[in-house]
Amino acid sequence: MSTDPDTSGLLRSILPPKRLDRLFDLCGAHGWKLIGAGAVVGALPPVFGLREGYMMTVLSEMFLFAILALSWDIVGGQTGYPSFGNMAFFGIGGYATAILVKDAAVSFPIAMVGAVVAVLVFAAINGLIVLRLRGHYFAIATLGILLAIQQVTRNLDITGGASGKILFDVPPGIVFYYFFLAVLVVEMAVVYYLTQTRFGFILNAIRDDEGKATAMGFNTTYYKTAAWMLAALFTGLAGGAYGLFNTFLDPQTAYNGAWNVELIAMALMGGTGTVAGPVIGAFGLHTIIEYVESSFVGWQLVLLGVAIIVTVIRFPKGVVGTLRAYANEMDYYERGGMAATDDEEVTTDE
Amino acid sequence: MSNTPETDDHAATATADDTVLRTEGITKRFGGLTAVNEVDVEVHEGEIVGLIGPNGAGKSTLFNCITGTLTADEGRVTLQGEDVTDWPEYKIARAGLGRMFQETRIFGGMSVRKNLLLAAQEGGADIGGLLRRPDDSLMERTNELLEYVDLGGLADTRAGRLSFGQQKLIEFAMELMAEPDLLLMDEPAGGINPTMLENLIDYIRTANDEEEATIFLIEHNMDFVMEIADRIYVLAHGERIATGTPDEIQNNQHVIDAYLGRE
Amino acid sequence: MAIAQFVVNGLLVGALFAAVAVGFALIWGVVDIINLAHGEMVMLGGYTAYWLLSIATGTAEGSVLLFLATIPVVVGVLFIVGYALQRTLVSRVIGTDIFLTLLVTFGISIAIQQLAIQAWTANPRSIQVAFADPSMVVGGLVVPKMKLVAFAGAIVLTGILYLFLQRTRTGRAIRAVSQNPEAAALVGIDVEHTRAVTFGISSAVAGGAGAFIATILNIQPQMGLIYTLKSFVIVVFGGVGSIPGALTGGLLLGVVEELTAGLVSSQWTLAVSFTLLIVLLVVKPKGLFGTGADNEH
Amino acid sequence: MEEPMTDNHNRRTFLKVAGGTGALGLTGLAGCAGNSSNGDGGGDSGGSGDTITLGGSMSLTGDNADLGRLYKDAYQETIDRINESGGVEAGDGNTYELEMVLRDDSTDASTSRSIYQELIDREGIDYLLGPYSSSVTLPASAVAAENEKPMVEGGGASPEIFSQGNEWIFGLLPTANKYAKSYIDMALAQSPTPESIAILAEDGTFSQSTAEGARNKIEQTDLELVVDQTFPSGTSDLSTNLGRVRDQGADVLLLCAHQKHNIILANQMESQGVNVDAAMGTVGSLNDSFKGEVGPNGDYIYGPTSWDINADFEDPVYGGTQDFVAAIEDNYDYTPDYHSAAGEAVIMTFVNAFQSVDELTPTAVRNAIRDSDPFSTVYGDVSFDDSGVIAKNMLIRQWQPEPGLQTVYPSSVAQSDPLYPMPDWSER
Repeated sequence: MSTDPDTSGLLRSILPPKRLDRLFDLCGAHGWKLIGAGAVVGALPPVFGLREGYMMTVLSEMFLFAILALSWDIVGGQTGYPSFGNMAFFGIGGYATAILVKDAAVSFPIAMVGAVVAVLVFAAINGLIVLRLRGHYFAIATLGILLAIQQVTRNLDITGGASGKILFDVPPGIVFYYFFLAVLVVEMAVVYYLTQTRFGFILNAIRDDEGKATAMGFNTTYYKTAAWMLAALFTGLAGGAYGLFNTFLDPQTAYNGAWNVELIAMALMGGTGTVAGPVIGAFGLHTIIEYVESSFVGWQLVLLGVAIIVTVIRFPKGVVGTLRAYANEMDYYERGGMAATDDEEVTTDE
Repeated sequence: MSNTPETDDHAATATADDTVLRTEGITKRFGGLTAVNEVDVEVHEGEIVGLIGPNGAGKSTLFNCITGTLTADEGRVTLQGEDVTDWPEYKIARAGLGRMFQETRIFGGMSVRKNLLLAAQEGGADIGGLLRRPDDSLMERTNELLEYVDLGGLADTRAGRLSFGQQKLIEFAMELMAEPDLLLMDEPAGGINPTMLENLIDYIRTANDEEEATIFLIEHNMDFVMEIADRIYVLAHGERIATGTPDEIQNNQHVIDAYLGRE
Repeated sequence: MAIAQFVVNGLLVGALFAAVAVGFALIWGVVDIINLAHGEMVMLGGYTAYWLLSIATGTAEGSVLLFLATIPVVVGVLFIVGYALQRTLVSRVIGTDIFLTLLVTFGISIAIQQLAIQAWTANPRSIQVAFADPSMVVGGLVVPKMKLVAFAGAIVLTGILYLFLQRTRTGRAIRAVSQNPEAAALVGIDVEHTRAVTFGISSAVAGGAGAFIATILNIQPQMGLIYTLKSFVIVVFGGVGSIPGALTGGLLLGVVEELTAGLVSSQWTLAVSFTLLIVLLVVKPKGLFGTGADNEH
Repeated sequence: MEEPMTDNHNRRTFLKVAGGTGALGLTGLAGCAGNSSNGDGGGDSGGSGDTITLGGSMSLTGDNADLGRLYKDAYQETIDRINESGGVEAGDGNTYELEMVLRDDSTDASTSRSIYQELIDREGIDYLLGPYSSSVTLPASAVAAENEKPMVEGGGASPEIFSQGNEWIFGLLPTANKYAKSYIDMALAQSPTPESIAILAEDGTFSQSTAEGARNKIEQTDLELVVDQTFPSGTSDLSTNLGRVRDQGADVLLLCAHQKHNIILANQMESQGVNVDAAMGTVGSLNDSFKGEVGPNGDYIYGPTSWDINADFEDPVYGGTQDFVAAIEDNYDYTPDYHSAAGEAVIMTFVNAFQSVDELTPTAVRNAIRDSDPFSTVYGDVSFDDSGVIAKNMLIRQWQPEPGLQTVYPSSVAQSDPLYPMPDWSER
């Protein structure tokens, strides 16, 4: 299930695995500089006059989706617990901010703090329930909680019921552009750093074999919950800002079912368990969906479905994972081939 | 006590101080089936102890009761003098119990080096340790260990790409990294070729001799276990039917009967 | 009396939930896949019956017999759809990560749903079955005749599926694969084919239920998700792979929903269903009739 | 007939390329006579020169593109006709040609907001045409208020838009809370006079507003509210709720929901043996596709509409309603509906205000719209209440076995009398 043999011949001549491998090493060695450069490039468009309008919104939403996909990946990709209910964090963050700004008349920054607290409390309770489950059960339980929260939101007065919340007097678009960018950069830095620490190793260990991790002395519940809260934190921040960005929040928008799938698809297509993958996936898929929606109205969701199927069947490792596998295809034999006396059992995938 | 003809002979030979592991009357039932019935074992510091018995004798179940993977219905487990019977699995492991699995379990999605770094106990569970990047001395130690098991070139390879035998060596190196007070090994000789088996025996011996590692292992390969073990326990139908040195076990009528299938 | 009426209403729709859920339970048990596109099979079944009647009569109306005559065709068409889906797409992810199997069926679900919107628009449709006197009163309880027919149809579909698994050679092969695919392969069972047949008959029964749903409620391209989720609740309740469990679970879910609607308020029905799902997962992860849902891996 | 609030779309409608489709100016469409001078426009035409530019965002692509087109065509046709006949003679003594800048928001609220901000900042546009759908109109109306520019809209009917104390927004659609008013008035005018009413409402924004309006209306009458139930949008079975309606013996039934639930209603009323004297669905009950799905079960069911294509109101540009219908049919090859008529009235509201102000400023125009006496358009008489909503009630139409869909209330425009009470199912 790695690279497609038909295209790899061409690829091989343009970009041999060796060179790509060196490129990966280079990126790995200069991760901090890359994130810094990304932040600078992201901050530039408004400086050069892009302050509002269509492109501004598109870019803001790209950052937003990258946050959502990367947050999903902390638990789904790094820790191996694929959630189908991450939009619950988004919605709770959004509603908490909206209620604080509109009904309690607090300022935007303070409301965001309130939203973060609300999301973390929710994530802790939610995590207590779902993180005991594995596989199918975990996936569907998270979806069930998302839908239950959506129904509850519809029926409460404080959330404005099905009518939702309208938010006037919101900050201008540029504030949200920089807010989403800043959250994304911070999140990338945090995830990148964590992948190099013992904490990050433990998350990966839980993904690969939770039983073994426990047998090695790790209280996996503790680490899973920490990852879960971290994902909730960033998703909730994004949701909190989005309500104001959009000036309107109802249960349909706040717990958007299509986004819930899109953010998973973005992480998958970019490459789960990596820092760059979900971000690349978010930028790429969002651009494609934008294009399809303007050129072939009504077909964007057909495309999304087909794209998911094709990715899962042909490139389950996503862009980054597939390229990395390609770059590393020879290294096992080169580095340790002589030690591999019984290597007929080489497992190529988990 | 058990209805076996054996009486506890080791209690006399060992002082209480050097007992690493002691189980007393461990019993585990699955539905109507008693998988382990009132089993007592003791492992002393620096010993290599074997656990043998026919398929379905309850060897792995006993291991699982010791590690806390399963909770025993009756009986107590003591590790380094501390009663760990009701502790969760991770806490028992943290108290100094290491375990290698029959099917070999390492973290296939991570590099070989990360597998080893993970096993190091220095990092601990405190926030500071969790959020620090591994320091140079730790990196050096992983390099040494990989060189030691002859897998130095594979440090940055994804562990899942390694052969079964190599994975077994990595799992062993992880335990050397962790330096547990007691290492449980479930069929270390299973599924690897003769050359590698030789190497493995060497490594285990060396660890035992030089690092004074204490090892409790399940094994089907009789040559292997007779060669390496100081003492052996024999289980059949969930009960301990014999204990003694390899020579004593080889000549024990109960053991021979059990392996031949006589009730 | 009111409560009795709610219970009757609940049983009448619950049988349809059950007929949808049995296939879901079967696929989960035999192929170890959560088929998130299962609700789309219900939808396709409804549309197949709708178009068959439209072709036959010019409008989507007809007598009970004419409608029932479409059911074998619906079942046949959906069998082929299910069989083909497993053979062409789902089989490629069996044995990989659970997450990938979930995603591939989710992708199928979205694609089918959106193609249906493109083909048939998002407008809701329904099949009109003509009765001289559409409702009857039994002991003070109102029982719509078509609902009774649909109830009977759902029970019959479920029963046929059960008998098929118990009595036929293919049924035994399916059960063998569900228990141990490797062993089944060793005794000469074509595992791939058997899995595809399982997908086929599960889809066929769901499609048949969909046809009945088109007569008593309505059908829409986006209707699938809610049936998939209800199936999940039912299977978690009844146990993976258990047909009696799914039947009981379906009837019970119908009754719980109608009692909530009747005694509390209908706005809380979905919230109650989803909460029930979460509670069940936490306290009874293997189902009340649990036959082998494994919580680990 | 689409619901004017897109709360039901199950995914976010994505943004899309705006720009290009926008600056249509007066470069006419095929079929319009070619008086297209000054079509290069844009720019600072707000208060000076001989052109007034009206600007807005609209759903020109995406899920609601078909509806957005109805507004766009009606705007364009009306502006073209006005310019052909010499333009607008404003109250300041000058004659102006009209120009339109309409950009695509694909029913996305944040895109729409930035379009309006840009039209005001960059294009210097002072007079704003509202977008389509309530959830887009709401944020857009906030932009209008912040910049103190009048906005007239024919695409958002949520009462929320007009309950914010915003003095710069005017809406031509009766708001959701008015949807049930005419129906209740109609029912009370029948004999035997109904005594009880049942409300079943979907838990969506628009339906809840409709239900709330109905409850307020009922309080002012002698009707007893015997059933008042909300159900989730995802529900596909109303039998328990209909059982309540039957058991409580309600005379009049009001379903605040969309087409899907109207279909269930029509079918389950029959199968549950619910015999009320009148039943109305608020959205989607007058569509041909509704009637096609339910067949004779849909007979006698009522639905509200803000405009009747068969009416004949005078209009200074077209002459009368039928002339407008003919113009749209001839030039655009489709039959206009209430969206089109409301679009025409949006332009006429501005024209009427331009004609009555002494100087052409946004504030003066806003005041003129607010204080205007009723004036006639193809859409009917237009004037606004204090909150900015058109002073207009819904018309009630009914599916009658023969000859079909008929306007039955108010009697001044009725094509025939309502068939009331509707016959019991056993007698059909």
